[in-house]
Amino acid sequence: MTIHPFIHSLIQTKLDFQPLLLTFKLASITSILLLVIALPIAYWLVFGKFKGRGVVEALIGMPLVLPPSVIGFYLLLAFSPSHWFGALIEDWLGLRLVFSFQGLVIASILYSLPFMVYPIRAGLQSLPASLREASYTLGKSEWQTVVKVLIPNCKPAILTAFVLTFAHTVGEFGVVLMIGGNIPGVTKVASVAIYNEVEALNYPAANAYALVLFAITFIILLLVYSINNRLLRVRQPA
Amino acid sequence: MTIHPFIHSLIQTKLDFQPLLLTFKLASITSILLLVIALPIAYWLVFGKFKGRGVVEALIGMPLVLPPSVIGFYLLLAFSPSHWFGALIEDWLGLRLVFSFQGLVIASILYSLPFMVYPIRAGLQSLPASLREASYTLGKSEWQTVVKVLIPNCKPAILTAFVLTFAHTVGEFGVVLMIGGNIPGVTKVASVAIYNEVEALNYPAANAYALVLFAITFIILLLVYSINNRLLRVRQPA
Amino acid sequence: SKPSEKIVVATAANVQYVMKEIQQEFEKESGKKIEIVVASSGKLTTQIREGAPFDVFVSADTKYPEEIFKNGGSDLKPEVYATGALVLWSKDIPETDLNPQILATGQVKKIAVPNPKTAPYGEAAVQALNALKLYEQTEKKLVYGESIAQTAQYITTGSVEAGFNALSIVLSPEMKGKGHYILVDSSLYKPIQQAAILLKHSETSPKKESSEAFYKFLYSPKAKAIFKRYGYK
Amino acid sequence: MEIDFSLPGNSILALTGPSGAGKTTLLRQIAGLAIPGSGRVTFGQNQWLDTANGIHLPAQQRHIGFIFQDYALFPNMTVMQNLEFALTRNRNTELVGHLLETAGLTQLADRKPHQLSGGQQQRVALARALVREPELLLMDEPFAALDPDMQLQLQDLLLKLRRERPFTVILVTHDMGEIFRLADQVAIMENGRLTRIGTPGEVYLNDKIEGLLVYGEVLTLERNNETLTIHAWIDGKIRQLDIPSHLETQMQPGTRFTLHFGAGNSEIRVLKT
Amino acid sequence: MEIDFSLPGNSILALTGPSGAGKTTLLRQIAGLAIPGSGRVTFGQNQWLDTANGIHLPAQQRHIGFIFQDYALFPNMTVMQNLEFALTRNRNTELVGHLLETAGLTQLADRKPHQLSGGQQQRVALARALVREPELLLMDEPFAALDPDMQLQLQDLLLKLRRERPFTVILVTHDMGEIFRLADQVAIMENGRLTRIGTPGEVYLNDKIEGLLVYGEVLTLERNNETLTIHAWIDGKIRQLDIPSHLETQMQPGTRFTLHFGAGNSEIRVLKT
Ligand SMILES: Nc1ncnc2c1ncn2[C@@H]1O[C@H](COP(=O)(O)OP(=O)(O)OP(=O)(O)O)[C@@H](O)[C@H]1O
Ligand SMILES: Nc1ncnc2c1ncn2[C@@H]1O[C@H](COP(=O)(O)OP(=O)(O)OP(=O)(O)O)[C@@H](O)[C@H]1O
Ligand SMILES: [Mg+2]
Ligand SMILES: [Mg+2]
Repeated sequence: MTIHPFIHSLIQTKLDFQPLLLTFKLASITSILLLVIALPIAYWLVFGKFKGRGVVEALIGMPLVLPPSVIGFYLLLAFSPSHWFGALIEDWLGLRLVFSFQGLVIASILYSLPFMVYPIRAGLQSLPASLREASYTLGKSEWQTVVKVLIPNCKPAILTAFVLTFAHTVGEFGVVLMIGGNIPGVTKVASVAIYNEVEALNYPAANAYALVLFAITFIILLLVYSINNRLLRVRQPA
Repeated sequence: MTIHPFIHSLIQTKLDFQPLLLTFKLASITSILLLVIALPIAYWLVFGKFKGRGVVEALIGMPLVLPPSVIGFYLLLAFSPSHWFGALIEDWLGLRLVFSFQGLVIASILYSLPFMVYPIRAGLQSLPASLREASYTLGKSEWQTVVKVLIPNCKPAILTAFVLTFAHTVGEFGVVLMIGGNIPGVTKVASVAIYNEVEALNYPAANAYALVLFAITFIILLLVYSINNRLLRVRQPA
Repeated sequence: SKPSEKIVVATAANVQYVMKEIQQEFEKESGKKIEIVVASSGKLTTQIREGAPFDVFVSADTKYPEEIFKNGGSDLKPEVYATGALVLWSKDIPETDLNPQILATGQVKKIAVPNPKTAPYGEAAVQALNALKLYEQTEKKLVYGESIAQTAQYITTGSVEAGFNALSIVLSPEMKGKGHYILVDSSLYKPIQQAAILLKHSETSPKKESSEAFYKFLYSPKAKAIFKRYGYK
Repeated sequence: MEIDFSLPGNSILALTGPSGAGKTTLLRQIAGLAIPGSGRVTFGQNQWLDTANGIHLPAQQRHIGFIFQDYALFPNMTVMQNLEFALTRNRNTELVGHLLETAGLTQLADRKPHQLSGGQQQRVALARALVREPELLLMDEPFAALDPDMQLQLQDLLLKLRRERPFTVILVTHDMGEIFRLADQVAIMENGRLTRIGTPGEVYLNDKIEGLLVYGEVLTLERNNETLTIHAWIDGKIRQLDIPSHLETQMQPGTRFTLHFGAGNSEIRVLKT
Repeated sequence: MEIDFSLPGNSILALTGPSGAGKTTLLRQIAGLAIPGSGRVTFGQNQWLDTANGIHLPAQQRHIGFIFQDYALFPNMTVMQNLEFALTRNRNTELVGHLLETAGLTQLADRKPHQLSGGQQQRVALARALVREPELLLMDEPFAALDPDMQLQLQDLLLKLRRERPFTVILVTHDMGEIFRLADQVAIMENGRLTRIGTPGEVYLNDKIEGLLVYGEVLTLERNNETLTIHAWIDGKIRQLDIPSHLETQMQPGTRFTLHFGAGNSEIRVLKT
């Protein structure tokens, strides 16, 4: 029996699973926190009364515009204890954001903000106004209306937002590399590990990492979409 | 009169505008082409009859999962003239995809695919089925229905998709750096220029580039969202 | 040993192959553990300035360590630990045909060099081309790799016909036997000096002593021999 | 819109008038879903809206029920959940079952709205609005998509519930039978104004028409033995009528005539042209 | 569902029955918007559906008009654009203006659907379905949200258009007046089956009645000395009729009846509810 050399080299590679675990931990925490943050922002963008919404809307998109490592650079400057912001956080919370997992989470949240906010905003915008009104006439508060009526009825949009954010955080490495400092077990996520292996010209290891990352995320997305398609089947009257 | 040193250094920096122009050219071409490509894909994902849609849906998300430079690496392998794919393209179209603007466009399209497809898919999914049916009973073809009815009625979703793609292409640099080769006027886009300046510890130049990129994109997004908000004001009966 | 007591060595990407061997040797000799963090010299410099928890910085040139020293990141001036050598490398052109002149011919459509702005080998490559009066003829063919590793990828994947690189890369186990190379005459470019710097530690730091030990080891004859095997002078 | 009216407590007002007159808008303003440029709305002792004094009680606090013209059922909830969502704490949970039963929805309790027919959706909307036991029920054509039996049944339900616990109803409708059957008061709205308001008898019976006159035009005439049969164009359609045989000469094709239903007898009168 | 019926060409069929009986579903199957498990649909010479032989003509090619229960207007287009969208090349563009005019929509031509009242939307849906001059018009409660005047006006429009160019109509309705005024045939659907089909007289009066049947609903009943006077909703108006006094017990408010114009005599018949 002959084995293709690519597969052979994959099998031979000893993978360090810590970066992979760290990646999915970071992606999960980021996506969940961001969902909590993005929902009120999106809601306010759609239903708020404030005039300057366009400005805020555009600002939210800004993290997309700069190369990740440059955002990482600016965040590094801001998070650093020699900057007032970093100093403040360190004084108040005893937390140093540079080269720490918490810092990665905050950076990922900032960086992925548009991925979460924009699709949810679009979803809320296309709900019929009467749903909200019906809930109000039933005496429900704005909060109950959002939680029980609006959010469940823009599931496809929220799902899209969540998937984009999750996958994007899995693949992100520019920001992470810059403010994380590539510290094993703390900030060395899979994407950075792959990057390192490629830089080290150690392709089999890079391939192996990429494959695992790919496979796990593929399975997650596949599950998500299969469930989604089952739940949200296009209405077909009997 | 004293000027803040940051502003002073900005003013003193002589900016090369070519990378900026190249960036917006790349982002525009990519976004427009991708819109054309993504619409049928999204349509098919929502209305198609094929069983394996979940798989395709998950696959489309995959470019998000790998670090850009790794995707760039795999694309480099595929595009290189010593690979059958690169050789084929070079033979047939006389086009070398590595280190060329065309190559960047193709890479950006692949890389940004999920940003365009997912939001449009969510938008189409939430349209009431009766709109499509009404158009059919009026004798309109599937094509006319898509163009005249479905697309105009999921504008918020399409706008979101377009903005995400555009901004993301502006900020993208991992893939571009890898397969572009940083050639001035051809593949040296603004994000790469900023990255280079940061690497060279030449912060004033990096800041200046970032600021210009930021400002232009901010204005574009602001315009887009202002127009959008005017057009798609939440329905408020008189 | 606990992670917090490990010496963290910030290593420029293009020295990482040698560093692995140096690490093994040092760990064997001293019994102390080393953690190697790899990134570009520019990134590492920025991070060090913002307080990254690194103990020693092994750079790919002299510019970045000096920058750190100037900013007060260390009490000791940086020192050169090795001098690199430039090679001309190609995947397909046989060694017998490989010489700088071929770059000007139609046989070579693209030439990869590391970005001369950030990578010392790129700077050296441009100097060499200028010295050979080939720069003007080849400028249009140049493509720039972000790092020495990326440039190596351009060459080994056949995306370019030829390119400049570091001897240490060509000799690394991962790249051995991939294509053909010749040494570029070292008189055509300024010596590619690579320096390291011992980063500041507080007097009470548990890692102060071991970091100093490692820093010293970098300049030991044992390390020199390893560097030599990888093509450094 | 210029509207000014008041309503005795616990009565039923039918709001009617041509399409686009502003009925839905008025209902929305009473509910607090739309805010008029200026005006006042008072319910019992409570000031709901007074633009002059900046008072504007949000819809949630008005304790109303509202049935939307497009039903506005929550697509994510089953029929049962739609009703349960409307329940306030400490409220009569038995009422939900009772309402489901009366509206003929028990079997459909686990369906989602998009799995229901139009009339079924309308019934859910009605039941949902009643769950909250509102003091004021605002209904926008609540029985329009229902068959006559179901209409009667639900109207009876409404009357029954009001007997058990009186509340006020404002109901938009185009159905005259409904107005006479349900309404204490009827208001006619035209072009954003209430042009008439009063009991159905006051509002409508002064305008009544005596008898029924139907216009027709003879198309063909045929004699079969004793009977005379015409085909005539009556009320937009071709109809076959048997007519008294002495009319043969008058009822030639092209003749216009009227049919008159009076006191037990129909008469045919030929129109002069 | 088990349905089997055929219809003479160019006639009007009213489809009625309780909420949830399957009327909308049947309409959708005829239109080609839903596909039954098995069955056949033929229109004139054309086979539209034959599941046994795998024939299934898409909705686009059936040359129908369809009025949805929820109107399904295109939110991105104005009223005018909604109608123009339905125009085929080489078609009568004047018809659009004519339809707008008759449906009372000329003033609203530049509005978007969400700026219209419920009844206005319904009229747009009707006009849009007629633009294409369909051979078969399928209507799901097309007049339900309209005031009586507008109902009469649009029913007249429908009849007028059919006079100019005959076409077949299947119409879902709950309005008995509409059935008697418009329908040649009426089909009652219950639980997915057609339980009865025939002329309105056959179906509702169990009588093969010829001639003119006018539908009414009693609003009030009054006895003055010998005479019995009713107010009834007949043909879109309130009318006062004197009726034979023996009908007193039967003609209570809410009773539905027909006036039959037969051989010189009018008859009142009470409908079973
Ligand atoms: N998507 C669906 N899934 C399951 N059942 C459905 C679905 N759509 C409709 N039904 C059911 O099919 C039956 C027939 O529905 P249909 O809409 O044809 O009724 P209808 O006669 O038009 O009633 P109405 O007069 O209330 O509009 C109803 O019992 C309804 O609940
Ligand atoms: N969002 C809007 N923008 C502008 N005009 C509107 C808007 N909504 C409704 N209108 C107009 O206001 C008027 C009153 O509408 P309303 O919905 O109150 O009518 P209605 O009496 O309920 O009619 P119907 O019986 O047809 O439902 C109509 O002429 C309508 O076109
Ligand atoms: Mg209305
Ligand atoms: Mg129906």
